[in-house]
Amino acid sequence: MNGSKVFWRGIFGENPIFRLLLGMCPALAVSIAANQGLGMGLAATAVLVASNILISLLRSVIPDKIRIPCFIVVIATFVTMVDLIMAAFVPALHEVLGIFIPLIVVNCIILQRAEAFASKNGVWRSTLDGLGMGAGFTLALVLVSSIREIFGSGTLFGLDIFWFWQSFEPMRIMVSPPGAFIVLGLLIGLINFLSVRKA
Amino acid sequence: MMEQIVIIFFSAILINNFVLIRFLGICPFLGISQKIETAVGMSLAVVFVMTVASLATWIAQTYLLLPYDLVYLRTIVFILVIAVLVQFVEMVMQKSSPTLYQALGVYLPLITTNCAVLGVTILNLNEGYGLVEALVHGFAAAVGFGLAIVIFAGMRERLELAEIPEALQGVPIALIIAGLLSISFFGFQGLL
Amino acid sequence: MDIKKLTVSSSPHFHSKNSVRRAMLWVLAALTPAALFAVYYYGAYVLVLLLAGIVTAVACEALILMLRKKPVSGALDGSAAVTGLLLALNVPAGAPWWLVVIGSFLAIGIGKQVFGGIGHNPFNPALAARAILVVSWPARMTDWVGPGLVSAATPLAQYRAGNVVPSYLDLFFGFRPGSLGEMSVFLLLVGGLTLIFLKIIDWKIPVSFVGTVALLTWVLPREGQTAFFAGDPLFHVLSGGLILGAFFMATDWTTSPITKRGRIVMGVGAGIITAIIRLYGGLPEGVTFAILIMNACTPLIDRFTLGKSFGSARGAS
Amino acid sequence: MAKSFVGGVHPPCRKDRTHALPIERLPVPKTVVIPLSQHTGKVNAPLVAVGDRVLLGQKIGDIDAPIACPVHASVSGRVTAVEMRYHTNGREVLSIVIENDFTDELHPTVQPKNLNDMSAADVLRWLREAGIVGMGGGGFPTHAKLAPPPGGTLDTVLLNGAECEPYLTADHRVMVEWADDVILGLRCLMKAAGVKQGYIGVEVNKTDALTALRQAIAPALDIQIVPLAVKYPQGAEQQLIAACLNRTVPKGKRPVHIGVVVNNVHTAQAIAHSLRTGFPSIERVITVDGACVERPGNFLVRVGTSFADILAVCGLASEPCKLLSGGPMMGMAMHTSAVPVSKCTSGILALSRAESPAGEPMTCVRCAACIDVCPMFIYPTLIAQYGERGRLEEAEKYGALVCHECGACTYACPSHIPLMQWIRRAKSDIYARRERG
Repeated sequence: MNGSKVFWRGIFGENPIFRLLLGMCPALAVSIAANQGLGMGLAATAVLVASNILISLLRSVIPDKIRIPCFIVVIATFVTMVDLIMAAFVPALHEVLGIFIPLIVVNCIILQRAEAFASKNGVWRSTLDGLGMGAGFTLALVLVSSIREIFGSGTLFGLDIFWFWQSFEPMRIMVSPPGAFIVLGLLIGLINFLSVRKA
Repeated sequence: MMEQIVIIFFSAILINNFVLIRFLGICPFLGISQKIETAVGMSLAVVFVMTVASLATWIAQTYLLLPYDLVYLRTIVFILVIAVLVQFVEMVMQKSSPTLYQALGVYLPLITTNCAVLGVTILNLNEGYGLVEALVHGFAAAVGFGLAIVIFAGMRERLELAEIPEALQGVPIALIIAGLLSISFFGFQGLL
Repeated sequence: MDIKKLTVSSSPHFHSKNSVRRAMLWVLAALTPAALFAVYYYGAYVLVLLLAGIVTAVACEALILMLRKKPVSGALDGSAAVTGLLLALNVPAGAPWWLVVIGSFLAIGIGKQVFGGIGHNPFNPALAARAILVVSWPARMTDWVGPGLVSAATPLAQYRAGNVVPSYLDLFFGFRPGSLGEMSVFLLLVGGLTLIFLKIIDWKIPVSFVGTVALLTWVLPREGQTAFFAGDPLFHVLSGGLILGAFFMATDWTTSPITKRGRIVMGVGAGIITAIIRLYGGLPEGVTFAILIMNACTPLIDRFTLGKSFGSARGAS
Repeated sequence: MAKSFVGGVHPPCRKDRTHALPIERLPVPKTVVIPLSQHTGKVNAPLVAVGDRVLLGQKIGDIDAPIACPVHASVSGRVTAVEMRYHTNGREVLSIVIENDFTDELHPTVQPKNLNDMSAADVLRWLREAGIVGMGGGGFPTHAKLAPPPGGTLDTVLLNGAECEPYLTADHRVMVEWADDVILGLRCLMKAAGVKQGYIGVEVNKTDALTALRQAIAPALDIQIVPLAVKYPQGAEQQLIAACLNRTVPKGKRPVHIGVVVNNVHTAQAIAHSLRTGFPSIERVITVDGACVERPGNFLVRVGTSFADILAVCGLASEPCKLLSGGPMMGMAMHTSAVPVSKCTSGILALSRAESPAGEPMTCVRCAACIDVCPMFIYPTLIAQYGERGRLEEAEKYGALVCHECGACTYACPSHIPLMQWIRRAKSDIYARRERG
């Protein structure tokens, strides 16, 4: 598999949320508004790329038996860094994402990529994999959160998009927990349907 | 005090249900809910791990991180504490109940990465809970997780007989059920 | 006479007149008096809401069946019409028509067809849709009005606020604000008892549901009070959507337990949740959520109330 | 107060066309076809060959097996074939075809018996020789039924006069016209079983039968008449025992395990007739009815008479959609009228399309009607759904093997699902898998 394939499959063929069905928690929890989805996606991408690089570098050093705890320590370290950086530079977003920033540690995608890819591949390919998966994750999050924001708040990235339809009454369920489940479920169903049709 | 503990307890189960309202522990919720038996087993394991994790992390926070001014390391420390705990539970279960171990063996390591566990420990901190409150919260949150996953497993067992459109089979329909279940729990909002 | 073509089939060769369609038509008929009362009480606009509910439901059902390449005639089996009517009966008279249309669409789409259509939905579609509407447009779904569409509060809300509530007689005959279908307890009982008499619904769910609510609202003190055995059970039974829910929605075939004991469990469980929400919850009414939660528990209830077959238990006869 | 059981359905009775018509003897046909298996158990071996002359009442098929019962010639004449012929069970069975010579020459074994001269063992032996099997439809050899279970004793003989199947009135007419024979047959069964107490359960819609039986037993105390509610399947063994005796047959066991033997009233009458006249079981009463039949009624016919011969006498007003052997709830649909009446054929029904409507099956809506009506308290729809998906453990868990195939579930199902058919398949799948180990 060449490098560009490694990158692109994370976005389409093996999109972590829509195809691999990993990392559902943030996709559900912090997708109320598009900017949250984007912020969360970028934070996770940063951790993913960094941990992929480091684990790929250390892959011959880490003993096989305790590799999972090692991965977790590596990931936790980067998460702590991202957490502190975000608290310093984007405090408002940090406040909104709250507990889900430290929880990137247990985001299945990152550990799964470490285990399935970075620990078996070189630095360059692991970086591409991290970037691809991160981009796929971010795109999926932005898609889900955009839908929720548009219907649930009538805005997109905070901009009023129903200016031509003043009597529009947003569907509040979209920005509440049940809406997250239902939107994500229908979206995955739609993507399944489209990919079956294509195949 | 007593009243607050009761509130924490019911709130964590019904109002701020970890799975349905807080979105914590979605992976096991979706992954280990095909059969009621495994859902019950998983719930019991999670109840144990979450209660003990609440205790262990509270101790770590109070006697390690705070005195030595290491609070910024809490994510790393907590996840390590949880990892060790899960390893321990796995060993105990393997010895005491091989059948349960066989059923849950695959999923036990997953408890480490169950965000409900790490989530409850961080929430305990954020809410500034004392030891008892943290324990009750950890226990109740896990019970809430168990309640949701067992109800959910029952519904999924029944849906095995349903003619679900192909594209929606599996995770999509599970998410839709979870959404409707989440709405059902909205009735409890404002209860306490 | 020479016999040329004989049909060979498995016994039995007899069939009762029961059919899903017949039952659904009876449910529609049983709901009609209460629906007409709403038209009489609030005015002709209500008719628009009711028709919007039914027509949207049937049209959506037909459309989705067509997309799923299933026989479209299934949309006329009456179940979609019942769902649409129940949804419309669960909105306040002040609701805009689009609310009912969206609700009906959600009921059939999210509530029913995603699970494979009739017989497979785990939640009562009308109630699931109503819950979505309540969460989505809370103000619209609590736009209670009196005759002439003047703003008014429901008896349960008045009770909460400690205000004067309508007399038992007014409550019984339905002269009070509320969702379209929940007002006339009298007419709902006429319809509900007819369905019980025709064995279309089982008495166990409504009786245990209403009984539990009556018992708990009598025994338990309401929020802010301490006296036990001082409640007003009759008021609680006659107000809100209890009778509509207990007779017409908790008894939904597909979403209620199939075991006899399970139906009692369902009724009691729904009663407990309703009473707790009404007495202590953030919402004045809890019937919708109570039934939805018991719908979710139905597979578990079925499983744990499974009876023994004939000859396994002593004294089975 | 009429006794009954829990569950069940109320199909329309449709007995008014025939219940008041006296039993009529039908002309004896030119040829009879005697299937060598008219009972539950091992198939008989033929005792005659093509070309042999047989006499009326002569034993023509028998086999040495614990559960088997011989068959006899129902006419005198010449054997023209010993070959496979369609039977009312829908399969081909080795049968003896006899060309009637219309002399009705009696076989020397046809001799009246005296009950007082016989011991219980004698009665059992004679019941077998006389070819007595359950005439209600099951066809279980009566002598085998009367054998007490290992380590147990019998205490009750129960006669089944419920006749809960719609249309059928043959048992009803037997009880009305031959009440004395029914009682005599019951006493004979009680003697063979060595029991002191007999019961006859009769549905209350047969008032004249109840009166006739009461008159026939008066003033004896050893026999009780039990009026039963009109409900289907009142005549099913377990339900009849539950209603009449308030006893429950344990799951997977037969009535003998609780000391009860159940026999049909027509069987009792046949025993008495055989005792008095010496004739083996070679004729029976059948109900012929259905909207397509011109002249419905109850007819005494020789075993081996083909459905076609009987329908020719009764006349068909229109072409039937279904031709049933037995009642509409448990009877078999025939694909041809060239099948013979056997000892356990209780009726011939030529049904029009309107009488036996076939609804389009749809999805189960979980209304639980099938569960509410099931007299065995099992879960028909779940058995059907799991059985259909090959999940036999679940099908068994929900009671597949408990089912005695009364068909009440299918009757009641508003979705028109052929539950009975699915349950039968689940049962045979479960048994097949057990056999494979």
